[in-house]
Amino acid sequence: MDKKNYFLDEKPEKLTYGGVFRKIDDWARARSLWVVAYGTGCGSIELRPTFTSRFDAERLGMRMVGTPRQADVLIISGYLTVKTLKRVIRVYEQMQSPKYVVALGACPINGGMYYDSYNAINQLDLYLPVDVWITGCMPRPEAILAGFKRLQELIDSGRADGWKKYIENLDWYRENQRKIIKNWKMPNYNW
Amino acid sequence: MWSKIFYAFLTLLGGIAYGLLLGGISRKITARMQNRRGPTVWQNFIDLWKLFRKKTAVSHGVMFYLAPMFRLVGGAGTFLLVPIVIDSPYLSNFSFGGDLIVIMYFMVLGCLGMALGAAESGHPHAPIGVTRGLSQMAGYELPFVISVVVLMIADKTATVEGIVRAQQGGILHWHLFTHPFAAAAAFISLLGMMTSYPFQVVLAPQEIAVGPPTEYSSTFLSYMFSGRSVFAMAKYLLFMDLFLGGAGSLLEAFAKTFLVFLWPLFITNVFPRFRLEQSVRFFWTWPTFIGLVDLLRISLMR
Amino acid sequence: MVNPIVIIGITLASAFFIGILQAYAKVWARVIFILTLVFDLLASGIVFYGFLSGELARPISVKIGGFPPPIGINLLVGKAEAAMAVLIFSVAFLGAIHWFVKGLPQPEGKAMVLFLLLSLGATGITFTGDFFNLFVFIEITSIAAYGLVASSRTKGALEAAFKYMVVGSISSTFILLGVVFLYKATGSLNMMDIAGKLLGGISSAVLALITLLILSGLLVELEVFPINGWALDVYQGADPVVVALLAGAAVKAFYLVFLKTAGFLPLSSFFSLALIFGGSTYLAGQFFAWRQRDVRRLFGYSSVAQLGLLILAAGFFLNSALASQSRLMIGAAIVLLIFNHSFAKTSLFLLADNVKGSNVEDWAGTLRGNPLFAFSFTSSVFSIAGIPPMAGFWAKVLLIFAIPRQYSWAVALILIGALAEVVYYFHLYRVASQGEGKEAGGNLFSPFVSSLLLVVSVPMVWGIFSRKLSIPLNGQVLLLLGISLGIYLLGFSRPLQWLGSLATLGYGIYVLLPHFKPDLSGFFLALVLFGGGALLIATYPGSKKLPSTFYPAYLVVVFSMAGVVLSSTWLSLFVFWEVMTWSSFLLINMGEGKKAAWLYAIFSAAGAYAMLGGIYLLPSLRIGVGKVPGLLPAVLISLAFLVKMATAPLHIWARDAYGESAHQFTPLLSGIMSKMGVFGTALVVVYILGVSSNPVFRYFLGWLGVLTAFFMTLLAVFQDDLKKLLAYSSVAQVGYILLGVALGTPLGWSASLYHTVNHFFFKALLFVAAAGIIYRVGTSYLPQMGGLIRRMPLTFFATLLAIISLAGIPPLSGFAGKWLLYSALIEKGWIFITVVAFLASTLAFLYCFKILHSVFLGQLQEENFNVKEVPLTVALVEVLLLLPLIILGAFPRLLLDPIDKVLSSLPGLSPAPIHYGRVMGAVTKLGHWNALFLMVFFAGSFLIALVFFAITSARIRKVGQLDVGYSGEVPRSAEDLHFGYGLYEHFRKAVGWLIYPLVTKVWKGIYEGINALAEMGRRIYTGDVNTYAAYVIALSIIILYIFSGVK
Amino acid sequence: MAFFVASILLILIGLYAVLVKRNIMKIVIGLSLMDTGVNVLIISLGFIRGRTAPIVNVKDLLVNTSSKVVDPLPQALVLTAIVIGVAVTAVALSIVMLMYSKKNTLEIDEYKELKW
Amino acid sequence: MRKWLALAFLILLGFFLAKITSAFPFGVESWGVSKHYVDKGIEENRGSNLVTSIVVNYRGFDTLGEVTVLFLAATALAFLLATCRCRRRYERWEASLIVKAASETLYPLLILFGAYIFIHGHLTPGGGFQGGTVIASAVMLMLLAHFTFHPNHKALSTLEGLAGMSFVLIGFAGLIWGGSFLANNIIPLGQWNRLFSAGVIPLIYVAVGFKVGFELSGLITDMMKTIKEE
Repeated sequence: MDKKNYFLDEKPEKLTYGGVFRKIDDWARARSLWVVAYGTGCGSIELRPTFTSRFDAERLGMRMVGTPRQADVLIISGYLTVKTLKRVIRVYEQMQSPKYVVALGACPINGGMYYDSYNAINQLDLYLPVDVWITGCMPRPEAILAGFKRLQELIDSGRADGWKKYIENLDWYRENQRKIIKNWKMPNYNW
Repeated sequence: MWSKIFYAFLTLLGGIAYGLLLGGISRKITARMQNRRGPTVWQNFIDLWKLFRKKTAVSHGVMFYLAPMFRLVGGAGTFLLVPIVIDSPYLSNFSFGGDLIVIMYFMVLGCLGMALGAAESGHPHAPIGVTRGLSQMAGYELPFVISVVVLMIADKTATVEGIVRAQQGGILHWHLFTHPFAAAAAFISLLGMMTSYPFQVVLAPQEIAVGPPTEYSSTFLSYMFSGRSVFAMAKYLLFMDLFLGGAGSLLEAFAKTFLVFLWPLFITNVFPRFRLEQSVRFFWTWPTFIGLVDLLRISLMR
Repeated sequence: MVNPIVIIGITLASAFFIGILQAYAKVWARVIFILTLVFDLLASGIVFYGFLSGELARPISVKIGGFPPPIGINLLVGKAEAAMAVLIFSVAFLGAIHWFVKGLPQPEGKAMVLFLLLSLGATGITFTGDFFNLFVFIEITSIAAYGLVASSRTKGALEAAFKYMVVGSISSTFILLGVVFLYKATGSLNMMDIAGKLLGGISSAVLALITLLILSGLLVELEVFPINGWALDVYQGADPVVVALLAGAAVKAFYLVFLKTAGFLPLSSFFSLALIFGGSTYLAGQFFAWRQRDVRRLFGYSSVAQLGLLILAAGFFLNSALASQSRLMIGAAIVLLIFNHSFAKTSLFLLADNVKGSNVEDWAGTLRGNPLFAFSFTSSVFSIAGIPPMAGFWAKVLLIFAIPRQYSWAVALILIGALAEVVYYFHLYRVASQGEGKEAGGNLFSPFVSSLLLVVSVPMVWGIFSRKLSIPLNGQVLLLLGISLGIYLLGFSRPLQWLGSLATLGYGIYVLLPHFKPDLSGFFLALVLFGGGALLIATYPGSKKLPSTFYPAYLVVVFSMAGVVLSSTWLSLFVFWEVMTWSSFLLINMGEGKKAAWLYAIFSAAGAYAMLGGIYLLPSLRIGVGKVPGLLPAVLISLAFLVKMATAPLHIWARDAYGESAHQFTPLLSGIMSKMGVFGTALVVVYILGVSSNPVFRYFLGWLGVLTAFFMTLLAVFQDDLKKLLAYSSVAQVGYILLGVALGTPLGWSASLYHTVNHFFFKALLFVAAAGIIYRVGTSYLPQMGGLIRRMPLTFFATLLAIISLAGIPPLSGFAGKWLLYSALIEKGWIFITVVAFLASTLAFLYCFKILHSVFLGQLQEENFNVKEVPLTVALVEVLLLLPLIILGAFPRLLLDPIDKVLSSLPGLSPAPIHYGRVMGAVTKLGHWNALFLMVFFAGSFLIALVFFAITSARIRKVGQLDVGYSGEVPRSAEDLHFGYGLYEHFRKAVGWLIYPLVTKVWKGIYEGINALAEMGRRIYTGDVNTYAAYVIALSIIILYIFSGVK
Repeated sequence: MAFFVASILLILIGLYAVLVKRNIMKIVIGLSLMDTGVNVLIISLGFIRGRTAPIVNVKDLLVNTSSKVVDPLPQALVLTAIVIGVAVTAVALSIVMLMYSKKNTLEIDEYKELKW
Repeated sequence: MRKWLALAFLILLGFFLAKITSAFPFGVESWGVSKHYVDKGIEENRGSNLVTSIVVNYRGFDTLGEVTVLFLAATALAFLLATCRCRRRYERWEASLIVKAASETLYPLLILFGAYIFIHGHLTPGGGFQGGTVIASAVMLMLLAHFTFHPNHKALSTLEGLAGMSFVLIGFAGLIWGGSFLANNIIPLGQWNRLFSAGVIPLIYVAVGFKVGFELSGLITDMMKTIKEE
């Protein structure tokens, strides 16, 4: 049976970044960060206070959305296993550009306390372009808010361009991803 | 003619803007009630611009592609069919295009378009949301229709202008006061129309993402966004015209729509959520009975 | 001219001769046997022809022994007797042929003798003019029958013969006693002589008793309830050939004698006797058959019922208080009934001989692949059930219209019985026509010939009786119906049939062109012919799977609808109505429905018979304004139309009939045929009810309409089968139309008429599209479809527009109807109805979305990957039907103006009070609506938004169907992602109690209640000889007591 | 008069057998009795007191016959009726024989296969 | 219960029958058409036996039917018993010599007597039916007395058929030469109270006699011979 049109099997084209409205665009993007509500690790427990009354991330223009299609920010909240990585990649690729990745805690940076696990990955930016790293195990909501402030600054100044790098170096990223994900049972391009 | 169209376009933009602003205000008020600072009241404008200027988008097919346009045009059409300021050559917009019956059916066009687009996305949440929305619509339509019929029979007209005219001459001539039960029924059904709590299960962000527009992104979503805000404005205006005596000036319109806007807002923040069958049952009992009081009164008085 | 005595003499001689020959030359015995029958048939035919041609004006009286009548015995042969002889010998001939092919029972010579003598006895009964001679011939018939019945190789034959013999002996004892007493009382045995002596009527109680003694003996032979147990046993137990001869010929001879006896012995209480016994037998037979599972016994019940009807008719026929004109009509009805029943029953019993097994279930599939069998069975069943064009139909109509008004209860009784008949016959028909094709026996010559006789007689009967009843049937339509039947001859090639049908329809349009006038019938005629033509185009694909009767039946439906709308009298409307109903029944039966066609038949028949009753009550048959006493005729007549519209409590047939009829036919059924109900209701409202009078009834009709709309919409929401969903939707929409008609205001009517046409466009489009989809996908189960927009973009677009129109959303055409209707409702002030109507139309959005989503949107299922766009003809029709939706959406006046003309042609109505302004569009007292503006505005702003979007939008990638945000998972199959099952399950939790199948259960309860009563009732046939004999005695005592006046 | 009573009684006795007896043979006998009763009744209906048989074999009877003989017609009828009775009985007996040969019983309860 | 109900029915029926018969006083003169038979019978038929005149001529058609009924009964019986697997349940004993001898003696006499009766049917009481019955009783006697006695069935039925046909043919002769079926004017009527008188009446009665005789004989034979010996 012809399953061809189940998935799009076409490499995404490179995007240019600029235009007349660039300044306004960046300003607006920085102040309207929609976060995909997808907890990948233990750190997602810290996101709840961040977004509710106590720390109120909404005042920065952030909000949780339930679908990657509408989200701007992907938060990697803690350790990533190989199994999770696969899902994370798919979620990331389903988000619409411009999009940003924020990595929480030690685990995405170097594996953290799971550095020698057979299953946890040690270095996230081999697989996805990370715009902001927030250290700590786990980082407190204050730290997370600080991280988002940093992300806003980066966007405002046009330096948060992980999404562009990802498309440009897609082959490299894929190679790394495929190295660690042995059973690559998903479409080549999830866009 | 052309100037009328131009003015209508301006009014539309104003309507969208006011709708977005009201959305922002509602977010602010909600945040305040939850003891937060909340976003700025302009947050919706920022979001709209961001979405509008996103770099990429996905499409699932023709209907998916066209749906936001349906939504926007449906919303805008409804908005423009409702006179804002009565007797004003421009601010009554296109109300010559049809009476209340036309408006009530035109309202559906946008929803239908969006529902179809959402359904074509192939995401299971979309039809879930759509069917919930339609079911809820069947729920709130009953009290709403009762009150609308009451007004039409009482005023012997089906045009919005006629209904507004019937309410002139002081605050006590408003249908809110002359037909309190019908008004109560209609205002309860407004809660359902606005999908505010406790009738919010249609969108249910926590379970089915955001319901129908799950797969929509970027520019598509921005169209939907503006469509939704203008649609909300249309409903506020309609309620204003039907129950609050219409508006004699733009300022009055602002004020009265704001009043209408406040009603669901206050309800939404203090209630939990009904399940769908509960909400349909609710609409078909309490507001219906309340509305029936006036309906009976009208039919006996005739 | 043949002397009737020769017939009897030759037959007797050859019976004796066969008795000799059988021992020496069997073949010659057979030859003599057949030759005798042929001779008899010819001779009686010649006599009958003599009467027909007028050569013989008065009955022939043949003296025997050379003495004039009171002294000697004479034969008295009139027209009726001659006809009866022809009938007897033709049935005997057919039976004999069947017997020969099947194989005669051994020893065959004796069987032939008995057979010959049985038919001779029946003839003798008919011919004789002497009471004692009558007794002798009755005995000849009876003994031959005992022998033949007992000799049957079937189970229970002996037992049946014994019961027959015991009861028959008692009966003949009564007759003998009566005859002898009669001789003693009058001094004569000759019928004419006695009649002359009793000219002034029977006055003495003794003579009355004697007459009743003879009559009760004859009533036993006539299988009157409850003394017909023996007859049923015989029908069930004996050889079908014998039964055919008995039921088809012998009993009819007894009936003639009964008629003659009652005529010669004029008893004042005969009328009530005939009515009571005829009526009870008729009803009992018809209803007891419901529970009958043995087919032959079922036919037996039917025969008994027919005899009951004949006895009832005899009561009226002999009632001298009636006008001679109506007595003549009843006489004609009796002739037709006898003719019809004899050949039909012969055919049916002989067919039963071809089926292995005796239960109804054993007949399953016998009609499939056996065209001869199917033809014989269908025409026989249609004949007996009184379905046009068969003769039985005219029999019923004649009988009913001849009965004077003060006996309208008898009419009701006849109609109820006829309905009951439809119930069980069409149950059998349904079983036989569906299921696996099955070999039936090939011995079909005789049944075929006898049913052919029935069919061949049709034109003659129509010619005679439509004139007799002064029903001006539209000749052009009749001609077209004839041509339509001719399409059957092209059955070898489906494309040719298709083209031929198209040509015929074109010719029909050409012929009926002068009738396209701006009045109600012209309006509906245009709908019927053009609509039918358009839909005919789309029937082509898949028609190979249909039987070759499809196209003829289709055309007959179309042209009979033309006949309905062109009728100038109620009765001709009824005739065409019946033709339409039953031809559409055939079409529905071609689908794979289990019960659909049956239910349709029952409900349609109920409606039609109610209508007939209503027409009977009307003072004038003309369709026109007149004074109508009371509400009853209007209620009865509109019942038929309400059934066709499937209005609320009468709707339960509609789902399956629409859903399971042949896909090619459903568009016509929904789009046009249901509108015939609208047409009829319109006629009733205008001409019988009056648009401004009877407000309460019209209000009631309005509620019916709106409740239909509401509940059917709700049912549609939870329906998972595409065609059934559309069926409910269709019924609901017709409910709105009914509501408009019930309003009786110009605005309401223009809403209705507008919606009538518009509903045709979109619903026909939907059904055509559904047919195309089902043809391609192979299922009509919604959850198994989905995503077909990727394969059928055109169909999706067409369906989308149709749905928008259906939902009544501006700017497409559907809104106009809604707007007019609501304006009319508010103008009229039917507040509560308005509310429900609004709610119902809101609910309609639910199923509208369901159709679009489940079929076209969502995920394309794997099994539908290779589906193609619908066939070209279907697509063509889709486009054809699509255009009006858009055009009317912008310019509703294109339709509203003609409707205004139609309205001004109707008494009591005027053009709708709408005036058209340039800016405001259509303006009524209440509100306004500018269709063109909305269309332009919508289209314009949509285009602007689209262009703007296209310019400013982000870079759009078209992704695959499984590329959805799915929590990071990769969906494995389309099925996982498709939301098809239980689409409105949550809504069902809220309103499920509203769709509790109350009506279905009530109907079912009624059906089962009647079944239970029938079951209880038929227990009186205990199968015990003692009991049967006791019934006979008890009944004769009752007869003697009640009808003689002896205290 | 006694003939009338007797013949009616005969008919009724025959009928009683038909109505009550559970044995096929007895029912047939009942039918026969009934026939006989009818025949007697017919004959007695034709009887005229003090007349002779309608056989005109003496000169005396040749004139004014109708005042000297009984009514001959009932006798003629009875002749026919008797023969018919015989014929029916013969057929009945053959049916009974067949029935008996099939089921080996004459009880009527065994012959109720066809009902309802 | 059933009995009482039946009795009640019968009493009611008896009441009605009595009601009818009570209208016809017993033994009182009341002439109908038979007055014609009695008064004109001799003149028209020359047969002394008025009953015979009626049976064979005035109501000859009835008699034809009657003959047919008998024929029918015989045929039906033969037809039915042809398939009977009837068995004898008891032992049958050979008749004694006396019975055998007596029956053999009586047999021709009885046949002769029967013939006598039907030949004189128009003169004396009796006729074709009575004579035929006597003949049949002769056959029956033989059948009862002798196991081995077996009338020729084929011949019986042939003769019977021929007799029946001759009845019909006489009828047709009447139709052809006499103007009506069974008319009694095709041969001279003869003198009153003579053997050769009354036209076709004796001819028909002879035919009837043969027919009835052979018929009943055949009937009895059929019945007796169907029962298979164990």
